[in-house]
Amino acid sequence: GISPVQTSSHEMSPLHAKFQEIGRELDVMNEKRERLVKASRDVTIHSKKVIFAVHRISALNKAATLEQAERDLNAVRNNQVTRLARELQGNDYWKFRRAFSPGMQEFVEAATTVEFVKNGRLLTLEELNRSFFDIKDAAKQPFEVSIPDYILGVGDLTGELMRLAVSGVAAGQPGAATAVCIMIRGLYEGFSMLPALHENLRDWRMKSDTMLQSLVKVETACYNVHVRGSEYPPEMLAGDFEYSGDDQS
Amino acid sequence: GISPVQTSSHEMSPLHAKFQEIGRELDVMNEKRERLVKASRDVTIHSKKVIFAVHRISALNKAATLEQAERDLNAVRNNQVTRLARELQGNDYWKFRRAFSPGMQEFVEAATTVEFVKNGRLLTLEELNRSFFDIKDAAKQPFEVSIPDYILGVGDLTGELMRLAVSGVAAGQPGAATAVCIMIRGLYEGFSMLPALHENLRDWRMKSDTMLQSLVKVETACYNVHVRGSEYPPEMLAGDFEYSGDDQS
Amino acid sequence: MEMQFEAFRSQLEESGAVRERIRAVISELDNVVRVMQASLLPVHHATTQQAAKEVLNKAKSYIPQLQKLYSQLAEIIRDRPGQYYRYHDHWRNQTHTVVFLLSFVHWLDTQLLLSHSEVETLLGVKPEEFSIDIEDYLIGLCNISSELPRYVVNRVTAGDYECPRQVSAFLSDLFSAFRILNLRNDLLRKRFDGLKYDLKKVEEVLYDVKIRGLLSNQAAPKPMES
Amino acid sequence: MEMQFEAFRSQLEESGAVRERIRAVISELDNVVRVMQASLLPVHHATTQQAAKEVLNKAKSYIPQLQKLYSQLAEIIRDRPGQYYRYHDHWRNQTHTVVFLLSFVHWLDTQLLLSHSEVETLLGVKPEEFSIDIEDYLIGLCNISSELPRYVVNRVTAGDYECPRQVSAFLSDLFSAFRILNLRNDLLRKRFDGLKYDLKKVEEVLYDVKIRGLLSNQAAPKPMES
Amino acid sequence: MEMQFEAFRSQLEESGAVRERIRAVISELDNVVRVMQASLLPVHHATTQQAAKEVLNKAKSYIPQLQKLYSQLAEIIRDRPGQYYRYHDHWRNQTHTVVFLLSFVHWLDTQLLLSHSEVETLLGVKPEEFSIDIEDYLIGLCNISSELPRYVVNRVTAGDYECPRQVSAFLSDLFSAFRILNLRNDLLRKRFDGLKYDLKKVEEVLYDVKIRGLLSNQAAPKPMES
Amino acid sequence: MEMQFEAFRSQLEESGAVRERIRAVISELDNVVRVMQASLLPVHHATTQQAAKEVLNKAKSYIPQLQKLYSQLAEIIRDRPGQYYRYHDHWRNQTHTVVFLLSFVHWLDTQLLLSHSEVETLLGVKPEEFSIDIEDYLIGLCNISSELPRYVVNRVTAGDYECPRQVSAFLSDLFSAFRILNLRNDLLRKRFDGLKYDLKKVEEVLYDVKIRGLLSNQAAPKPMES
Amino acid sequence: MEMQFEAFRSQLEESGAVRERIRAVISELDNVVRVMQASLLPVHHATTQQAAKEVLNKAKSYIPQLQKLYSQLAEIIRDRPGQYYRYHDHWRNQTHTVVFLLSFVHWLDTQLLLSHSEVETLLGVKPEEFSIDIEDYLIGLCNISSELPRYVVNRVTAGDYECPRQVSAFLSDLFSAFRILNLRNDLLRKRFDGLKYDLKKVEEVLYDVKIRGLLSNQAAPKPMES
Amino acid sequence: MEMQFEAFRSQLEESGAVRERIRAVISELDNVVRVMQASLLPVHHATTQQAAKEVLNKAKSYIPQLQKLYSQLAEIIRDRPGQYYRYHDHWRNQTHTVVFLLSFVHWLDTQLLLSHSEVETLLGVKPEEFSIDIEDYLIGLCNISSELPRYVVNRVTAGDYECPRQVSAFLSDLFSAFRILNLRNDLLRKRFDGLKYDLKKVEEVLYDVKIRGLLSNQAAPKPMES
Ligand SMILES: [Mn+2]
Ligand SMILES: [Mn+2]
Repeated sequence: GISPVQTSSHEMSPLHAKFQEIGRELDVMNEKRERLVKASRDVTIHSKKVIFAVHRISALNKAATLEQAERDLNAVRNNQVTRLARELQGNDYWKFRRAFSPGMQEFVEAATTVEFVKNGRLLTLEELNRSFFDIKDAAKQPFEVSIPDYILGVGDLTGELMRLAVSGVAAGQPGAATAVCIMIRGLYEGFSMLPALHENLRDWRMKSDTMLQSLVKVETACYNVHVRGSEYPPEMLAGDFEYSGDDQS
Repeated sequence: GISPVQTSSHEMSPLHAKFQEIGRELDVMNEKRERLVKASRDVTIHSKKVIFAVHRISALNKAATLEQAERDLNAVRNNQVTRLARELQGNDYWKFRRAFSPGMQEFVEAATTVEFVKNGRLLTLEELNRSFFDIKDAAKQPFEVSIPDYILGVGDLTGELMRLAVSGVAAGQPGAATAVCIMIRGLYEGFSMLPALHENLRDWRMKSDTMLQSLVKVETACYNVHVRGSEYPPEMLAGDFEYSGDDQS
Repeated sequence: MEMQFEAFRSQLEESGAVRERIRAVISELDNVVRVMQASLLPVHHATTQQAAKEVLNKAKSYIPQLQKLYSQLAEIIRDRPGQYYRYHDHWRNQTHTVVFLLSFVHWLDTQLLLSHSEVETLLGVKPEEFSIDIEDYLIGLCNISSELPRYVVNRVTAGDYECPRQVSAFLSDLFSAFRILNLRNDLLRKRFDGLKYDLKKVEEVLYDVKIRGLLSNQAAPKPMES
Repeated sequence: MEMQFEAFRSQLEESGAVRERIRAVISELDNVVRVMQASLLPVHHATTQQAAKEVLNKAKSYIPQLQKLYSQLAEIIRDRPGQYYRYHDHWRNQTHTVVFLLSFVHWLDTQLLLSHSEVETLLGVKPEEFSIDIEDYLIGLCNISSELPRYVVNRVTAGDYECPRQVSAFLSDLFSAFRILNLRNDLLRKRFDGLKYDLKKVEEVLYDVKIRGLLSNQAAPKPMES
Repeated sequence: MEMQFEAFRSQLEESGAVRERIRAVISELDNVVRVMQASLLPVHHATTQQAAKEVLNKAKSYIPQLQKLYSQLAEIIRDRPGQYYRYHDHWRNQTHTVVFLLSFVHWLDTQLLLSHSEVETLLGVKPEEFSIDIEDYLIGLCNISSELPRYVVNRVTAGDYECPRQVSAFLSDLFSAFRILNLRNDLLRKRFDGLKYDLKKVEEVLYDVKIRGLLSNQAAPKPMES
Repeated sequence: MEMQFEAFRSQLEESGAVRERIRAVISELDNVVRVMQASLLPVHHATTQQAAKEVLNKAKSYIPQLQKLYSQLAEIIRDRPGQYYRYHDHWRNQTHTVVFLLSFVHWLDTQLLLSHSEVETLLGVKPEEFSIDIEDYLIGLCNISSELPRYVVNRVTAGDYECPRQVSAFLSDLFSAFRILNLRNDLLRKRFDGLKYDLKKVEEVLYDVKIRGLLSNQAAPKPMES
Repeated sequence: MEMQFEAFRSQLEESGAVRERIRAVISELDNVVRVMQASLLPVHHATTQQAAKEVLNKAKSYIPQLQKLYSQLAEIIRDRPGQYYRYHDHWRNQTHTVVFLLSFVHWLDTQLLLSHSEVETLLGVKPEEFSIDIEDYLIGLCNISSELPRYVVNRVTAGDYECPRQVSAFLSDLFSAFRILNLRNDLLRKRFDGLKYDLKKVEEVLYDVKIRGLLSNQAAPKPMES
Repeated sequence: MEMQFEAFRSQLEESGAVRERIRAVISELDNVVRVMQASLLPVHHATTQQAAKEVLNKAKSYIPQLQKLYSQLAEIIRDRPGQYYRYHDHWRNQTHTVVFLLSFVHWLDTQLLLSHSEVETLLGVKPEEFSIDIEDYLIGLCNISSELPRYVVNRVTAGDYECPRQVSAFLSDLFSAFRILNLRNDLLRKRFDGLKYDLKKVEEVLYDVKIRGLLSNQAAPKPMES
């Protein structure tokens, strides 16, 4: 780093001495912010990769892929998130939140996506924070995901769920849409109860809208499967013809 | 990293094999882009520090501060810029330009600021690129600053010059404004001749406007000094009173 | 200082002139692409294999013009090594459509995917001189995907009940191939998201056909002109 | 899932209630700040030291009210350790003005800069509980700077020819102190850029006074009430 | 001058206080509306008439709270005759949603449109004191329209094939009714433009059901709880 | 200077007055267009040819009013040769809808496209005096295209299974015809891009009808009232 | 449903007609205001008291026209009790300028502030029928403030060295008076923030005049025409 | 249908070709204007009348190129009577700058306003063929106004103390002249609003010079080269 330079040859005035100190404080703060931004970008990149891996799951590789995804998530936790947490203590968390919030949101998105694909349920904030058990901040206090970051991450989760549902239907698993539909409905109804997130008003509005769009897309997918299936009574379909046939492998 | 997972147990189809390859290519590309963004952020941070150090220059510490600034600039060149350059070869330069352009612009701003304060002249692009003599890209070709980055960096230089002029006038060196005024005028007239930068149309327009504003500010400072000085003939000022008095040290 | 700006001016004007030359080529390319696309449209309603073949041949007859125009682009870039991506924005959109047209024609002919290097070969560009950007190629493929549901619907309306099976197999393969890629949140990912809906639509048509017993039992998909 | 959202709802509503409470405090703070600022205005036109002293005393009489309100803010935050910056936006603007008022009054009294910790002491906040953000403090100082040119002009108009020297010395010191800082391209840097113009304006007044021989030769600046 | 401004101060403070009181009511209204809307959402996937009825009852249970809040608004305005439109902006958005909720619930119950005066009756406001602005009422109706396509899709998925016919008839009537109005180029007109797409969407669902022979032949639409 | 500006004033006021007169005509035109469009809406749900005919006749009854208003526009422009395009923006939007209404009515009557010169004849304007801009005419045609999918869906719901074939043929022809044009990157091009989706939608309806065996085998499309 | 919408139509058309009538009045008001303002401009460069007086008289000669137009507005509103604020936006901007013109003229005449009720008297409106909104009045006053620095500069250039003292005293009073008000975060507050800069500018002119010994020692400001 | 569209194609292509030709001319015009403007910039700091004269001569040397390009525009339009305003948007912006440059040069030469018809004469266009739109001319004049404050500041810095008086008189006249016009709420009006600030700024410079006794007493402004 470049050390502050004095402006005159006189002995340092008390004012200057104070500002030297303030200057050091600001430098430390800005360097910390920069490190947090970088750590957050790393969390984002690695979390995105986990999400993509989940999208590659098929019936045949499901167990192995999920295991790998969990290992990868753990690696993000142990490396990038831990690095991030170690920068923070006391008031820092909310002071620098804008620097690392994007990464944490993406991590929430990844972790909840994996959990949904694995167990068909929503990973709660409490469970998520329990998984951070070993991660301590600079003051050795537990590091946690904030409610706004969790909520915004879960907001993005609906987009991934929607993709899973559509590709499920496209791949001949009409049931996929139904499970996702129930999940997104639950999320949307939960979201509807919440007051607007003051910390991220714009994101909040955008994500609420996107969420409804995703829900409508998935409901439409369910509708299509249903209407199509209703045309002929199920007994007609039995026997030699099986929907979600095997001719695509 | 997370390796792509196959979607079926069959032997890999030729299509899949090709996409595996494309996938690796995209991953490599995105990772490179990310490293460039980070290197660019580092170049920016360190260049900004050099600029701030220059703003701290006073008559008494000028030589030492400039020497330090040049050392710091060299350090940026040898570390961050070199790291950045090593990522690039062939078509990469223009392909990833948006990832590293902000840093290079800030470096141009810092280098030209230092040169102006030291020698009262504009560091040319050619000289700047000569100073990159030791820096080679991944194909061992010389690494250079592009004309758009140089021009946009010089655009920002005018802002710093304006600050130098105003604080010079404020610190009782009315001559400072005149030198800066001539420089910014030259830059503005030079800029006026140039066609719009297609690569950064919006930045270009914004910076042209800012430049004119800086010029007008500096001209107004010169005007104030002049009008104030014109009120009484210079002989009246000679002798016991000296403008830019000594009562502020 | 003035000298330097004078030099910049002439260099920037030179690069402006390059853009002007590229724009002229692109404007012609736009015309060819438009006419080629128009010539391919009737394939949706071609009632006989003969008719379809004629449509394809007509469409293919524009390829030499594409080659000529891409070689002009390549020539402009050749003198500016490393600056492909400086001017890339000018031909992006057209290249998406060109990739779409070439690979759609190829698929109609062979039921196979036209590879990235085959596109370059067809356009007569040498990758070391002027390559087709890989993301442009992928976006072009997504464009086929969005054309196929309409094609399938029209083919079935025209009584060709085998078509959905072929298209479904092809799209399904393409879809799982795309899933291999880690895409950023950009245009390509958005287009890829569309691919799912196209596949879904085609599967629905296949289902419609199956459920009505219109599908023959011969499992192997065959190219149209076989 | 529902239970979790129910819990979020109550927690977010709680934090909404916190905001509501803060807003109520801030609304009162706004009033006090406004009245205190209005009470300080006549200092620009005070013709005697006595009059100026009375103005300052009037202004200082609002400090207990500020203390009360900041202690209310502190109390709200005390129960939410680490969440100072979650709600910081609510009191930022007012704090800038508060710092300005306190340190302007202090400067008028003593010709000295009120330090960051003195601000906290005056407001009766304990840094470990509720500190004044350092950037807010610095922005508050820039606000004095932008008030001083007007003050100098009015003082000279009123016949006080020593004032420019004192202000110039003070601002010049403040300016070189600020130059020590590495500022980001944000509000604070913009405000600091303004400081230069203020200093320039004050120096011009000093020049005007000097050139007309209005300045006494006693070099040492003295506080107003000395 | 001072006396006059003293008078202004008290007038501005009075109107400021009115705004403050309205804001407090609106903030509570916001909460009730949000929870009421959330409580109505499950109607989209209620599987039995009984379940649907319970959802509706739950939603209706918030009406007394709405009445209380609107009567508070009315009371604030009552003492300021002629100032309804001075403060109108404060409750516009919430009123749009309130009208939507009330009339959606009413339509689900009866398949009939809730009239403007019925809205006022339900909210317990007296038109001569505090009327619901007609444009606010109409915007509220547009909100139902945008909810109905989703509702129809979900009902059909749940096996209710009559629903599209009822909704299509209702929306078609509503659309024609709106066509009578000469709308200015404002929010209402923009919202009305959306109505057309909603109707189209519902007609497409009706078509899907019809073409698959899922629609019974009995033409008369019947309310859900019949 | 003053004399010159005096002259400018009278010229600017004259052109301001022209705008005012045009605006008045357009405001009336807006009303007529709105009512005419409302009168045409029931064609979507007309159950008998008789009913459809009556709707068409009602819509046609507004044509004389259109003629009167366009002749007023023509008269305003007649005295200002060469200024048609100076004021063109004022009547653009309404003209799009007028072209849409006239040609939709014509198509319903005859299954034929209303030509550009027929539009001018119907509106009673003389091309040498006040012609309908070609791009406005084409945008009007795009508007029919975006109405037809809804029309087809409603006709099939009402049991008219021949309609999709007719509409598909018409739109397909229109689409190919548009393909001939070299459109600039403007509003018209954007509207034309929509045409593709309309055609696709209509082809899907045709497919639905065909695959369910609802389509008769007689190939020749016939006009509705034949 | 139709009957209800028929009623809405007539109500919306009625309010549309009201807007149309108001707009017509405002358009004329705009003209008068423009010409009145133009007539007042030369006051900046009037070299004699006689000349200044003539300018003021010319400006005042437009007041009857203002009265006529405001009485037309009042008449429109008179039949719609309680709807002043519904249409308030239409005349806001013009009223700001009207207040500015009237009170600037008054200040030039008397060096006194034109009170709110004097404005109403001058415009011939009865407060119980059509009052001038207080915030509009205050914004109009801010407009004087922003005109005065220019006026002072021009007066001093013309050799009137007393003017800055008068204006400074007036603005300083106005500024203190505004300080009493508790302004919301809106247009008025923004305009008031400008007042500070105007005062500063005027004080600087006063300073310039004072330091150069151009100011007479007689303290009492006198109205221009005395 | 095809024949009609064939005709449209040729018409659209013709108008596309016209646009292409205009664009080519404008692109060249853009270059000339840019270089001419850059060549005029040194007038701000020319230290001698000789130097200023040379700058003006250099700037004037570009006029023949302007003439050539405008005559090309005129020629393109000549064959299309009545279509000036169809393509007007293409040359608007450049024409604003051209008017600015010509009339600024003229003012520097003669201290007189270049009239609308003089602009046309200088550009060698015949009004009956290709006139310069009045609003474009007026916007060009506003551009001079925004250049003059900077010019005055620089002239005074160079020791020319008469300049502010001349410029102030010119701008004041121009401002009054504009006041006569009844401007629509458009670009021109917005630009005119800026004129007021320019005038104010110039008056402040005049004030600075006057108050410091730098202004000679001879009232009559004289052109620079006298
Ligand atoms: Mn995502
Ligand atoms: Mn900078």
